[in-house]
Amino acid sequence: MADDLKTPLLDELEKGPWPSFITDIKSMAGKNDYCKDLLGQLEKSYEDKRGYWKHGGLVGVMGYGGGVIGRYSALPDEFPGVSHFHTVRVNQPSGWFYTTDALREIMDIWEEHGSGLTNMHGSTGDMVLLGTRTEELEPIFRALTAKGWDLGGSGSDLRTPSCCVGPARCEMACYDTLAMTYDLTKSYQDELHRPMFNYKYKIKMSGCPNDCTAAIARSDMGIIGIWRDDIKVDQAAFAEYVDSGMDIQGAVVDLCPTGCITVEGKEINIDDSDCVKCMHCLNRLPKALSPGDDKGFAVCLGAKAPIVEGALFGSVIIPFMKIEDGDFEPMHDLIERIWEFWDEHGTSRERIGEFIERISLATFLEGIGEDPSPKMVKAPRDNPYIFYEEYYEEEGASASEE
Amino acid sequence: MADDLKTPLLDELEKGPWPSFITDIKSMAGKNDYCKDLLGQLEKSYEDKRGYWKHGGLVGVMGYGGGVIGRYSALPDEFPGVSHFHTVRVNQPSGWFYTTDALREIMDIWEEHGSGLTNMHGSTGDMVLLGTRTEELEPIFRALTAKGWDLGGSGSDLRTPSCCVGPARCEMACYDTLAMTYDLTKSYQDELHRPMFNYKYKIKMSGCPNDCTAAIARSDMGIIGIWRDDIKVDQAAFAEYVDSGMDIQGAVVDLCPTGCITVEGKEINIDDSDCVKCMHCLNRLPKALSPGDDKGFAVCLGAKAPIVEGALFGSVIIPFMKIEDGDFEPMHDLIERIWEFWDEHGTSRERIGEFIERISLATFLEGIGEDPSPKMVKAPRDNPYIFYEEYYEEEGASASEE
Amino acid sequence: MATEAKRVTDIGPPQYEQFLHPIIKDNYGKWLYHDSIKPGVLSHTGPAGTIFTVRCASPRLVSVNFLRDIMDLADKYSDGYFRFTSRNNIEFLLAKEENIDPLIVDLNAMGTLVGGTNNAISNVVHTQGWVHCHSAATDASGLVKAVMDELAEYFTSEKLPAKLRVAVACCLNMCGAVHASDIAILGLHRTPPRIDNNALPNQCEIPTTVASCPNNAIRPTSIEGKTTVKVDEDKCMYCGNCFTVCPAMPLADPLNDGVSIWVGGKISNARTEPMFTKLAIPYLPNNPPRWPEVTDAVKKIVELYAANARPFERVGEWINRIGWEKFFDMSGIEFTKYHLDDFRHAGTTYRRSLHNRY
Amino acid sequence: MATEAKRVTDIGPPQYEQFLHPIIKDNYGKWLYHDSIKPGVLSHTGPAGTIFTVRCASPRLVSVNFLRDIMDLADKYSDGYFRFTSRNNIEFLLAKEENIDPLIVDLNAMGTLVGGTNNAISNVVHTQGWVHCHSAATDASGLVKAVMDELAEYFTSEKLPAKLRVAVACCLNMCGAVHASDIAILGLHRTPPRIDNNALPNQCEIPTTVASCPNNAIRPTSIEGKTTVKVDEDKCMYCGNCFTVCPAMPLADPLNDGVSIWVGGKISNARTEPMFTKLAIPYLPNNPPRWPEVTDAVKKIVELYAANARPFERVGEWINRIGWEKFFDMSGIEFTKYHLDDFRHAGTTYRRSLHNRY
Ligand code: SRM
Ligand code: SRM
Ligand code: SRM
Ligand code: SRM
Ligand code: SF4
Ligand code: SF4
Ligand code: SF4
Ligand code: SF4
Ligand code: SF4
Ligand code: SF4
Ligand code: SF4
Ligand code: SF4
Repeated sequence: MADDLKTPLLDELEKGPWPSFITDIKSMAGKNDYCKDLLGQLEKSYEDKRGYWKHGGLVGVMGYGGGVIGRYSALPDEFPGVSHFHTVRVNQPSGWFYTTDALREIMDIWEEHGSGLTNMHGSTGDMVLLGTRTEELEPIFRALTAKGWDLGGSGSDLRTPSCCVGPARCEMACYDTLAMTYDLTKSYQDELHRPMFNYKYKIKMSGCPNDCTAAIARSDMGIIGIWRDDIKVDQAAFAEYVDSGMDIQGAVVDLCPTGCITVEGKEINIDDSDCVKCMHCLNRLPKALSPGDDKGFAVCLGAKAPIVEGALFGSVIIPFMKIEDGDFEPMHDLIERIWEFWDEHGTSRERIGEFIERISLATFLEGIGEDPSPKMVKAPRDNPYIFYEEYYEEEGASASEE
Repeated sequence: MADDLKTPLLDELEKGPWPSFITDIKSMAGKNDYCKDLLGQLEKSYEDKRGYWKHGGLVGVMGYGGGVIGRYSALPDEFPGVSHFHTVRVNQPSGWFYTTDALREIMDIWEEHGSGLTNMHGSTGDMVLLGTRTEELEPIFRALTAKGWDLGGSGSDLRTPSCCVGPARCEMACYDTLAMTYDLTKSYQDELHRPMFNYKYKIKMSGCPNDCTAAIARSDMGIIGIWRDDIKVDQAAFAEYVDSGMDIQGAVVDLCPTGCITVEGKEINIDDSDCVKCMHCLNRLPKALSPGDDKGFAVCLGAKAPIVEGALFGSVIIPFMKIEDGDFEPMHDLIERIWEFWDEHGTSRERIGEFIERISLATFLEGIGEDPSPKMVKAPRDNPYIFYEEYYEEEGASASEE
Repeated sequence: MATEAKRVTDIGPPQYEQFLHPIIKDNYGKWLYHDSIKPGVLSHTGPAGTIFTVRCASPRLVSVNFLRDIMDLADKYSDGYFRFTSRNNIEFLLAKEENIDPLIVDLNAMGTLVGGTNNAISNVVHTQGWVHCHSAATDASGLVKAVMDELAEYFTSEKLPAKLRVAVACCLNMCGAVHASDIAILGLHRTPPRIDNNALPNQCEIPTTVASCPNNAIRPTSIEGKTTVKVDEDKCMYCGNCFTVCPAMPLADPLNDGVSIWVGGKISNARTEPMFTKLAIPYLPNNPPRWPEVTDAVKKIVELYAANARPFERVGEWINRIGWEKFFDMSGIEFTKYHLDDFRHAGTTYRRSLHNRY
Repeated sequence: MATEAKRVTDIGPPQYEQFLHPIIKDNYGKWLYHDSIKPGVLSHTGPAGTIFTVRCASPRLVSVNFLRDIMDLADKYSDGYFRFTSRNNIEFLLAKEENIDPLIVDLNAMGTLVGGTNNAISNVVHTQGWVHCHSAATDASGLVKAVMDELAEYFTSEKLPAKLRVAVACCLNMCGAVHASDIAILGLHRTPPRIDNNALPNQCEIPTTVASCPNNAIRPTSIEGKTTVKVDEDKCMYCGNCFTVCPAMPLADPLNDGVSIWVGGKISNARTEPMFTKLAIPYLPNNPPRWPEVTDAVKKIVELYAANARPFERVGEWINRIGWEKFFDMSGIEFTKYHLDDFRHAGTTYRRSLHNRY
């Protein structure tokens, strides 16, 4: 019961305008021991300035290698309610769209079988059900699948792909992020549920270079919308922005990174051959400007947090590609070429970004069968340490390849 | 004799508007065998597309370890005139200023004792006397010193320092590059002439950030003029530029990297707190703008060509310093702290730039006793791999340093 | 209980279309433009009409109680449709403009805030902390609460020069966005792992453990005949990667664990390319429950930025314009040797030009 | 012959003041401004008057004959005072403006050119080549002559958008400015060293030789009882550093040695920070005496730049503005796998954003 629970430190976190997770956990503390003892252990952490969780063990549901993070209290005698406190990662729907009907069903399952605490959502994108016992895992799984839900990823596998709201509520979307997310998740269920990669592999989809899912920073494979032709301009709508008194020069023209916008009177002109699709002018003038007609996406590989070799942003591997007539085959083909090559030549716990850096971009491109392009680099090499592969043989003057 | 010498390939290099080194060498080919056989061997190189020089041996003058580059023909029987073809590096005067009287004396010595060919000057800055025999080295040395000239550096020693024309003919000079060059060269004769460093150490002095000696790219220690206060403005002279019809906006204002220049009518205003001393506006408007009064220099360490770890530009180690009342002591003190630390902790054939990268800038600064400053970096670290040295002991709450 | 035969696997997530509001379905891929109505409220218009979005804050660590309250409001105001954002806010998708204000009143009554759009501080991307992770050097949810209480006004208004993204992570694994946020709060250990030589030989694979160290600080060794590892303490920078692969190498140290502050990262391609977050303050003590040193430091940076940046200039863009020397000057933050990079590409961070402000 | 006692050492260079023209001495450190009179001619003015500078080209590899001709002109026109520049041009320092034109006439008659100032191509910083160095993969002086014959009009005029600095080096040691020039021509070997196993054990120190390789391609080995080295040919990128420390590892290979072209480096801090030169053309054949493929390639780049860059935009600044994809498009130079960096900091060159031109 919450009554006999004293949490003077945590209580301090009930003050202030921001919604309080403590108040919320407390609202559950009367309902189950998970929450009561979580508060107790957390209060102790606040006192002692350290966590009291043990390293996770291998727990999960039958036939799956991922989707559950095992967690045990280091003080199970003191806080038996959290002696087991495993996380269940549930694969969210594309774009994190829900109906109340659907989510209520999950809440009911979770209240019955776990702490009733969640993360909506985890940083990778999953719905995170936070805190349950080993013996509850299989029942939860069965209840979820019965309602049409499945687990997400964990360990060295494909992680739950996620995407921005894209075409569902955004005029900037250059491809259907929700459909792509759904297709890839469905197509790679085995890779998602059964860790057999060198390390984790995250896919994030953003509909345009605003990158509202942080794909360039947080996904091994970022699929980011882009267009190749000219920005579409509605000059009448632009004139309205001018009439509204907006500081077009300061807020738009001066901030274009390539200086390719000029305004004459109430007319805007963009030198599209110089535009780097940064989005800034479209963001400021959404009624007047929109992405062109030749839309698709770029694929950036290798983003990750700093462990081990330092943080990386994704780097452009496919400068442009598009899905035509709903045919995801070319995308599957690309992904499989990448996985196959990484699988064969990568080492354990080596993210794909580290792998590419280790073997070099040129070797990687050769490995997956793609041609080099200046769009893949900031600039060509500045060191003269070139491995030439074509050379002349003693005999004649014709170049041969090793 | 030049008569019996057939050089059809080299002859092609006598055509065209640019002055021809071949014509010049030919003018000597009648005078000595060095030049005749040099042409012969070079013609053969042009035919065969390869050089015919052997790796240099250890040759030099008594008591000196540097200043001579030994060179032997790989085809001494065919081209005996260049069987020995050593280079003598003669320390040039500050700023490469000469009088005809002085240089004629050297020409006479060189014509007597060597090929009569020179490089005016070598890339490091020396006067290069190109091609002589081992037995001529000591006589050349004696003849040169008798006229007040001495050798430059080679091998793992201080190389001949060099400097831009600076205060001798440039209104941009922020310190006396010629005096500094002379002082350092005279002060470190031993280091210049007797290799005992880990590797070569080049010093170049430029009077301002235009860097007309390429100090930032080609010297282990670049001493580059800079000022700390405001750019001096002569508004009347500026008005004349405006009146002259010059495109001030396009050629000056728009090209300032920090956008800190504004022009109103015929008046120029510079927000000096934002100016990064790039020199562009001063270069364009030398009559109106000049460096401030608080002039001195920054010291940048570590520039080098790509061997072994890749090319480096120098990096700022001393953001600002000045010579006061002709007292070079502080500069000597700095140089000696640097050499001492590099000497103790650097490895063989490790340039100072590579050394700093290996041990880290923080360690280097500690080693030479300088404080870190944000002026030394483009940006602070972006990785969280910090070696903390202050930590709390079990007992109390006071920080202690290891 | 269901029989084995009925157990289904690998069904994947439910198809998303069933969760889309009819207006969204009709405008899908055909949206024309959006408008900002007020802080936290957007409208998106397409050929099939307009949908209104009301965005409210969520602590992310939420219970079924909280979510049911949210869902009650969704039923009341948005036909039962709602979504979560990539920064863990909640968005109600309204067909009727007149529902906006009553919904906001109810949300405020529930104890949450409406905002986070446009030039605001949005929700804080964060991690598990002492609530769930064994690796945590600090708490995450508590830090977020403490910091956002101070910054709430920047969530409910759009008065900043640009979007400002804050992230919190409880250890160097940085589960989230610390490496690319305008302001990031990063928990860190500051002393090397203590090795449990009894447990290690059973719990850990020696080669994996040795390989896990980014700085080659771990070497195999033998103690009383058992193979274990030792750590070269001069080389260890407390990253915790060894602990991830080897539970017998814990790093928690209440006295020395703490928090660092990072600034100037960004993700979008708008104007400038994505940027990594850079070190501002190497160490602040863990001072729960409200981490006053941390909230202070963050608030000062936000206010400095708010007062000095130009319109649409993100924190990193602002600092790049004024220069890091000025950022340290203006913020009063001390520049120390810890700010000088010493990892893999450290040399690429050295200032290799004369471009400096004096 | 002098006796031992009279041998002097360590006297250093002569004091420079004795070589300064009186006007220079009087204006020393007090110069007010300079003016450009015409290509190759500058004036500098200070309180003590004006000095006129006439700059002429020099092949740098010059004989006493050439220098004596120059000195005769210096005596005739500039009171015997003259200097060399950091790019090996010769500068006459004239007190009298009326001497400018006669001097130019005499210089032209001598076979040299006046120019190299302001927005011109100045002299080519270069190296020894087949004239003196054992390491050379190409000639230097010959390349310079061939290239500058093509570009002479850009030396004698100031019609380029900005200064354009060309450098030539005959091997990867890059004695000069190849790594930071607007356009650089770099001789290179393209096959691994051939090891002379007989000579090696005597001529080379094994540990130094092994350590010299930037790519760890060299390993000690033993052949017929003698310790020598072997080269992992897959790892060797022909840098020649092993040859520098070990003469028994020559790289010269007439069939494969050749020339590469690099663009976009700069040294000054004007406007932008110093930049490294980047690879444009990985390989062109050695085709003496006039290297037509090389002169062609360089001329095309110069002309493309001249036609497209904006005023005061250096080559690298121009390319950065238009983007490398456009540079390759416009120049018709093929972009290959060789352009992709694979050395130490290769990862920092990858395009880690969506900023691209399509
Ligand atoms: C739950 C979650 C944080 C959260 O509060 O949301 C999380 C939690 C953990 N992460 Fe993470 N990571 C989570 C998203 C991330 C992200 C962000 C993302 O995916 O966008 C990152 C940074 C991006 C990346 O992948 O690099 C991230 C980078 C890491 C790393 C460092 C990996 C690296 O290569 O640098 C580790 C360490 C590891 O893999 O061993 C890690 C490891 C962990 C472990 C499993 C701890 C461990 O040492 O094994 C954490 C379990 C905590 C717990 O007890 O529940 N987590 N982790 C996120 C997953 C929820 C979900 O499925 O939606
Ligand atoms: C003569 C000169 C080239 C010229 O034609 O002007 C020259 C010639 C040689 N250089 Fe150099 N270097 C010369 C200036 C440079 C410069 C430019 C500079 O000093 O501004 C550089 C690039 C900057 C730098 O120092 O990094 C330079 C970088 C090298 C390197 C590569 C060093 C590195 O760390 O990357 C080597 C190789 C070595 O040190 O073993 C080298 C080695 C050599 C050797 C000694 C060859 C060798 O393998 O030992 C060459 C002798 C050639 C000969 O036969 O005469 N030379 N060398 C220059 C010296 C003349 C003088 O004293 O004035
Ligand atoms: C709802 C959401 C997508 C989703 O699927 O959940 C979203 C939605 C929109 N984003 Fe975003 N962004 C969302 C996360 C992001 C992220 C990711 C993140 O923060 O982790 C970014 C990258 C942040 C960064 O750069 O560090 C992001 C960078 C942008 C930008 C670029 C801002 C800039 O100038 O740098 C824009 C354009 C703008 O606002 O001018 C943008 C614009 C928009 C627009 C206006 C797009 C549109 O036309 O509808 C949407 C409303 C913006 C608003 O809130 O002001 N969105 N947006 C995410 C809301 C998160 C939240 O709750 O606050
Ligand atoms: C004579 C010399 C110094 C010396 O001690 O020898 C010199 C002299 C002057 N330089 Fe320089 N520079 C000299 C080598 C350099 C170098 C070094 C190099 O080329 O190796 C550089 C760096 C080049 C680079 O960035 O790659 C250099 C970058 C500049 C600049 C910056 C140009 C830019 O916009 O990037 C200026 C300013 C300008 O011209 O606007 C400058 C300006 C000047 C001025 C105008 C300075 C003055 O007020 O007198 C002098 C005449 C310039 C001219 O020739 O147009 N000087 N100047 C050198 C002549 C070399 C030659 O024969 O051509
Ligand atoms: S990434 Fe682009 S398409 Fe997706 S929500 Fe953001 S602005 Fe819209
Ligand atoms: S998208 Fe960016 S680069 Fe392109 S025109 Fe607009 S502001 Fe300029
Ligand atoms: S570096 Fe500066 S001071 Fe020296 S010559 Fe060039 S412009 Fe003048
Ligand atoms: S020196 Fe450069 S940064 Fe300073 S005001 Fe002039 S142009 Fe701008
Ligand atoms: S950041 Fe570290 S402590 Fe926090 S959840 Fe991730 S792994 Fe755990
Ligand atoms: S904490 Fe990190 S640096 Fe220290 S020993 Fe472990 S893995 Fe190595
Ligand atoms: S660049 Fe190479 S070949 Fe040319 S002089 Fe220097 S060391 Fe010799
Ligand atoms: S040429 Fe260079 S890369 Fe090749 S073996 Fe020698 S040192 Fe190594």
